Amino acid sequence: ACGDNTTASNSGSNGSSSSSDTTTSSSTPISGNFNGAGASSQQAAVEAWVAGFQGTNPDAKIAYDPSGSGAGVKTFLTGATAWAGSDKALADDDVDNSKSVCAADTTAFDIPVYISPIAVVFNLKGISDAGKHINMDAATIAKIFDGKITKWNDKAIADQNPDLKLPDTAITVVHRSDKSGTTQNFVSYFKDQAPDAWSYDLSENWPNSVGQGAKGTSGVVSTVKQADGTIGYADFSAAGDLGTVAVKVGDKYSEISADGATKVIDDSELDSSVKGDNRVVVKINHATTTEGAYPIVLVSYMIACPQYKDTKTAEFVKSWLTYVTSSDGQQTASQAAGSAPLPDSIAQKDAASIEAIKTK
Amino acid sequence: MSSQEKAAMMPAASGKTADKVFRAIAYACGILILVVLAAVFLFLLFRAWPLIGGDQKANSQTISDFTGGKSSSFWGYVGPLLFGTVLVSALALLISFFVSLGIALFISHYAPKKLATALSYVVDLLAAIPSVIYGLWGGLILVPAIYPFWNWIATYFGWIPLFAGPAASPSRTVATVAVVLAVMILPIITSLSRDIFLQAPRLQQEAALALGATKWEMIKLAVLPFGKSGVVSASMLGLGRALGETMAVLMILSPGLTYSFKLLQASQNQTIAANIAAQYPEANDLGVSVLIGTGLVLFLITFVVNYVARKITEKKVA
Amino acid sequence: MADLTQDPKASLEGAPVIDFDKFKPSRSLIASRKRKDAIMTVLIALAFVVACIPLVSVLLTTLVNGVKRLNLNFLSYNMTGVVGGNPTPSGGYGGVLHAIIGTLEITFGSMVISIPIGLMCAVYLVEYAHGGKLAQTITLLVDVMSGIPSIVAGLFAFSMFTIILGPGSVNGFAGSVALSLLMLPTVVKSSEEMLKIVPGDLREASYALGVTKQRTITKIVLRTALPGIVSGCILAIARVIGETAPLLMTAGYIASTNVNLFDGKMTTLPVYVYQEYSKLSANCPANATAACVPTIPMERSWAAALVLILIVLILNGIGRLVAKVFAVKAER
Amino acid sequence: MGQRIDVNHLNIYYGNFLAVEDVNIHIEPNKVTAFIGPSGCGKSTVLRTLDRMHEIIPGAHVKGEVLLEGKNLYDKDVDPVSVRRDVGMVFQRPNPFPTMSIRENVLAGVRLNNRKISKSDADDLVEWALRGANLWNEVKDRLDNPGIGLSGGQQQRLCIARAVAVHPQVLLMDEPCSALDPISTLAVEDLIQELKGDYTIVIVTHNMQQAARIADYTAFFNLKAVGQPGHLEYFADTTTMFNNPQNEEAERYVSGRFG
Amino acid sequence: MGQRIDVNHLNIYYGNFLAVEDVNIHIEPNKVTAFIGPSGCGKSTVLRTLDRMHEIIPGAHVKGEVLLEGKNLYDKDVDPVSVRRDVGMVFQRPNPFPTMSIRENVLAGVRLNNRKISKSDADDLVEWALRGANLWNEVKDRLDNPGIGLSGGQQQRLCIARAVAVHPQVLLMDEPCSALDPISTLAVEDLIQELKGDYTIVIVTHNMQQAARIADYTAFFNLKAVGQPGHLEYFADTTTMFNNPQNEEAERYVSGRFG
Ligand SMILES: Nc1ncnc2c1ncn2[C@@H]1O[C@H](COP(=O)(O)OP(=O)(O)OP(=O)(O)O)[C@@H](O)[C@H]1O
Ligand SMILES: Nc1ncnc2c1ncn2[C@@H]1O[C@H](COP(=O)(O)OP(=O)(O)OP(=O)(O)O)[C@@H](O)[C@H]1O
Ligand SMILES: [Mg+2]
Ligand SMILES: [Mg+2]
Ligand SMILES: O=P([O-])([O-])[O-]
Repeated sequence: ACGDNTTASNSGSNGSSSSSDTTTSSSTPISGNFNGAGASSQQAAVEAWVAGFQGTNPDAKIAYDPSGSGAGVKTFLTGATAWAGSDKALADDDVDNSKSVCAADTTAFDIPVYISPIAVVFNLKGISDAGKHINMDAATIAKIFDGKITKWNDKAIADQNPDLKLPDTAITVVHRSDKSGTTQNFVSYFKDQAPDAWSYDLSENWPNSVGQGAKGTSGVVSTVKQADGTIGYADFSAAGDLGTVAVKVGDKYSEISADGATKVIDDSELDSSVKGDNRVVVKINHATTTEGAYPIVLVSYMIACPQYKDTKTAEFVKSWLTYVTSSDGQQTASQAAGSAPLPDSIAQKDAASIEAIKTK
Repeated sequence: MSSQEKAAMMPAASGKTADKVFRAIAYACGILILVVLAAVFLFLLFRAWPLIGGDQKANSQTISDFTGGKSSSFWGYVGPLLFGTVLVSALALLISFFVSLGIALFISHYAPKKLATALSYVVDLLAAIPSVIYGLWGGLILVPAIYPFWNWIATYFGWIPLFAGPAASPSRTVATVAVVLAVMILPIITSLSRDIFLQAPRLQQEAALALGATKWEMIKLAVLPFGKSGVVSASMLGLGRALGETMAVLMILSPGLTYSFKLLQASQNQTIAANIAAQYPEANDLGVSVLIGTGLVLFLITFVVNYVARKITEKKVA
Repeated sequence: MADLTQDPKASLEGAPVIDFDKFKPSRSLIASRKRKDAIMTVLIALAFVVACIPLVSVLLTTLVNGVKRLNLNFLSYNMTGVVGGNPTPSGGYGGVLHAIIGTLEITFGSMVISIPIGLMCAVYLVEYAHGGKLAQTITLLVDVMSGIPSIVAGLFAFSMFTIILGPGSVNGFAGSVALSLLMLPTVVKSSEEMLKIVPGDLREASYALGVTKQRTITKIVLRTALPGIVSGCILAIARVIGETAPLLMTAGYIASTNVNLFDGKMTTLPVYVYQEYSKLSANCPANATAACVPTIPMERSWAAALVLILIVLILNGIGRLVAKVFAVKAER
Repeated sequence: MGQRIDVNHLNIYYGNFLAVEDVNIHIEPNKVTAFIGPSGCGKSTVLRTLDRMHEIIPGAHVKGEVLLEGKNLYDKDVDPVSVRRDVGMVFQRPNPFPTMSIRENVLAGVRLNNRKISKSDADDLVEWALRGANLWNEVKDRLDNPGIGLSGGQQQRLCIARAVAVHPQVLLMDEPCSALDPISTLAVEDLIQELKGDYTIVIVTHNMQQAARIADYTAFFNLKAVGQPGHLEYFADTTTMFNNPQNEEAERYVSGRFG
Repeated sequence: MGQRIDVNHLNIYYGNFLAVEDVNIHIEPNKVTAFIGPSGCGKSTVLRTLDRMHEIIPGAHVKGEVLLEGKNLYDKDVDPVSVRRDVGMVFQRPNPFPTMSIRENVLAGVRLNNRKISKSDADDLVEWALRGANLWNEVKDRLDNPGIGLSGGQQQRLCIARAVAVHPQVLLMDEPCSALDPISTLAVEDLIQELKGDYTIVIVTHNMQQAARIADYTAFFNLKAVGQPGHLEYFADTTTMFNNPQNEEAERYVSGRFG
């Protein structure tokens, strides 16, 4: 096709919605056009997965619109996409609504596919540019982000960082201005670990008007980069060469790492209260004390149906999710997006749910 | 001679039907303009309907979710947005107005002809630069570059409430956005004003000069009064553009939902257009209705602003 | 004839005696007027210089950042198979082919909608309506319409398509509809101006030859105004080709090339610029080769912005060329 | 081949404004009739009613009748478009179509009316019309050049050629020389003299010498005051008009006190 | 109180185009001098060099000298703004400032020179200038109405009042009556006759009767061909010019063969 970068010889790209291409009917390899939409956090990983998937299924054309989790779920519920990406689990009424999309009265389910540590990034002359970390516990971070701590040399910070010479710079908090799964996952850490310092309800919108808001992860990162004394939060892959905060876990401070994130999830339980079949929803255990675990994590899901009106789509989704959750797929994502591979425990649950997708 | 006569005398196709059809098409296209505007209003109203006719509890839930609990009524949400929209655009207009007039006069009355032609071309080109590019430039280049200036203002003019410090760093503030919007609407106002100044009657300009006026006095006597209504409508066009600008605001401003005039501080105001773009991707169905409701308000506001402006200029001309 | 006017002497009778020295400018006033003139000259020139700083900065920044990645590869590939900061098998880092195609198709779609309608509306206003009530209303509403925010146009197209075609209908054509709403007033206004300056003599000359009104309009009036109409349309296109927000809503984003305007998502250049800006940086794993460029998304963003500006420039050039070809041959 | 025109009790309006009142005039075939009079008296207005060009101005209308060889132009069943094909008109300022070549300009009346015409017929017609307009020798080598590339006088003659190419019976001219230099004026005046063999010619002029030079009959229009309707004050053959007018106003006017 | 003007070897250019060549003329104080000649011969151009209005057109410049009472207007140290204060100008089409009342129009020039004028001084001046321009009786009751509400002839006299209100020594007029009806024309002509007691007057006209009526001296400009520079062909007192010109071209022109 004109200008497609893949070596694959798929021709006449017409980017339509779910496949209606009937030239091949064998179950493997997959071919046709498939669409997904949703969380922008997954975008880099999806790009890698698409490339990896097409390695074995060169005739599958897959498009992902990183329009946002909410938009992704909305579009999925209209039936225009084969799957959705979302930074949070399905809401109960979304599960109900999905009956109209999924075949045979089944309801949609969500499985974790992408785990990424959320970095608390900062820009502070003499510290971040020297490649140093700052240690903080949950309450300190919460107070900073609530505007209670306003100077970098505040006692609360200094006490935890005896080795650092902290300047008397004002702290500028940078947070997301748009509705964001990253925000929700970030503040849920405060709710669990520092409930006294963080009184706000859990929401995807930033709750106070401290500091500055910026659109998207890119907005936060570029804002943090632009001035001295800033602190914000962003997907680890976007942190670049900014300084990152080491978070207190147990008695130690953990630096951010993909492994650390995997460890937290490994130590977390599933939320058994969720409605609907086949769903795998992680209740992140922010209180983990596992050595090296990094507790501020974003878990992002893919949403699919157990049965589709169209077999080809079902075949594709099954094969696609299988690849995505495989260790191969997780490795690819980790390379491309710096994400944390799914722990085996979750991968197995995912596999069970994927197995439930009917392809005949 | 007979052959010419033959040619000339040959009966012409009457073309009466063609005449009627053509007229009808033209008429229909004129009417279509009215239909389109009505359609814009109706479709928006229809999509925003759940706000009025829907479950009020769910509505206030959605809105308090948008505002982080600060407000649960639609007007409590739109109010600050509207305030921010008007504040930012009015500032942008204020900044660019005088500069635009200066450039327009420079092109029409001061620059040598060759330079003026070249400048006109550049101005027209700048008017076509997409707003994402201004957004990129504003967010990545201007924001860090302008901080020392705002800091200076906040230090020395901080006693004026408008410039109350400390200046936010980085300067993702209303002031910075206003500057970017001013740069964006500058070419529009300039190019329209220039056209009008160029049309100022030579006769009156010569009359002024012949009375012994200096060049500036001539401009004051014969050019500015002539161009007044045109300049007003050019400004309104610029204001309209600023009111509706989305991407540049979205990419630069640190938003807030307050009725605040602190231009140099972050998280004070937000505009309707940028708010729609920011919230739209993650909004659920009801959220989309709320956002479309705010869009409807924006539509009505721009409608009123333009309408009033046209009426004013119409009266002046008459 | 004397009775036609009053006796001149009589009119001067009773005229006040004037001491003109009173009105003579003082030396200092002359100097101050000169100073004021000079100051205004400086201020006006200064306004120009001040405005140049940001405008030049915008252009220069785009140019400097954009040329880095602007090459043939960038123009001839889309974004499929682009993973992180890694190069693609073709040796590039992805490109904008799909976005260029999308931009051209969507813009073309909006042209097809708004130019005929706008032109005929202008014909109605100038040739048929003669400033009646309806015409005044239309003129006013066209003016008002030129103030419609682009995001509202986007919401409108989105609402219309979801209401008429059902939810989830995102396609290039919805984008065209949104853009045509923004183009329409510019087309009407500029065509109207152009039709107005076609000298009335030409119409009269044509009528006097026994030509019907429709033929006079199509063959004389429109033909004579053509160069101006073309430049007006180019201006209208330039006005919408850089729209982002309404297209994010209506046409969406896709990494691969979609040539079907009526089905499926379509990326346009401004949306591409914004998407790449949103990515900000790409991940390069620790063991990546030197060919992995973590800053590639921003570089693509600037390059695409430059492409967009170039397209606007080319359009302008085409417009000028067309205007020249159809221009009225010699000065009157 | 010219046709006679009889104007009876013609009142001409612009909207509600009565511009010209009760005109009665009989225009002889194959003669030149000149309209003179002060500015605003309605010369052009009357002229334009003779081929129903008046009514293209919004709100403009007439009462009374204009007979072309006895047939009332303002009858209900008369199509104004066809009237204009029979009565040609030349305007004050030369107005060749700027997008057309000289040749296309001459053929405009034929082509715009969608008449099919073979190339050789067209060539003949162009030559005939341009010869008739005294322009052939000057432009025969550059028929494909744009019409507005010509000088003012040539342009005016081109417009005359364009008007005669549709073969009208009557030719109306509204101050055809007022925008021209003296030499071009003479060329056009000569042409008018020549054309009257074939056409009935009515010409408006503000130049009394010109009227005296070329017209067979002269009509003097006048108006009592600005804002009042104009009227036909005096109509006579040209010699009488300029040497021995039987009307005081006309005498004052032609004696050249104003101008 | 008028001043004399001597023009010596004046060549006038528009960019590189020499529009008028080698003009030498001596204009008497307190007399009316008329410029006549065919269109394009440079009458307006010469007139505009007399108060340095020529140079406001980009690229326009002159060579030679114009002496106002012996002082060269084109000397380096002369400020064109002050020249224009001393030499008033009235244009072909009336051009009152549209945003100003009648009163403000008259005062426009004075206000530039002197910002603090007492109301009574201003009132006197307005009355004096409007009486001088023969307009006082017609407008004295509506001085605060806009100037463009007047009729064409009144507007032209308003412009003359505006020009005389700054009390220039010389008054230049470029076809001041050509856009006016006969009655207004007479009013303006009478006014010119009267003004020459106070000013030196130079008037361009295309109307030879007018020149004959009002001028003391007449200058006939001519040009050999279009695109060639114009020149002063013949200068004489008006009686000679119209009755017994000693120049063949001038004779042909004033005998009214063209016009
Ligand atoms: N389009 C118009 N609308 C309204 N009134 C008009 C229009 N054209 C002419 N008139 C009026 O009709 C009257 C006659 O005008 P007309 O142009 O026929 O005079 P004219 O004798 O041709 O004058 P001129 O010598 O200046 O051409 C005038 O009072 C004029 O104001
Ligand atoms: N602004 C200008 N730029 C260039 N050439 C000009 C300009 N104005 C006049 N000319 C030229 O200068 C010459 C003299 O023109 P000018 O207007 O002085 O003639 P005129 O005698 O006043 O004619 P008219 O009787 O038509 O007013 C002409 O050849 C004309 O084309
Ligand atoms: Mg007339
Ligand atoms: Mg002149
Ligand atoms: O992926 P986000 O929800 O944080 O934009």
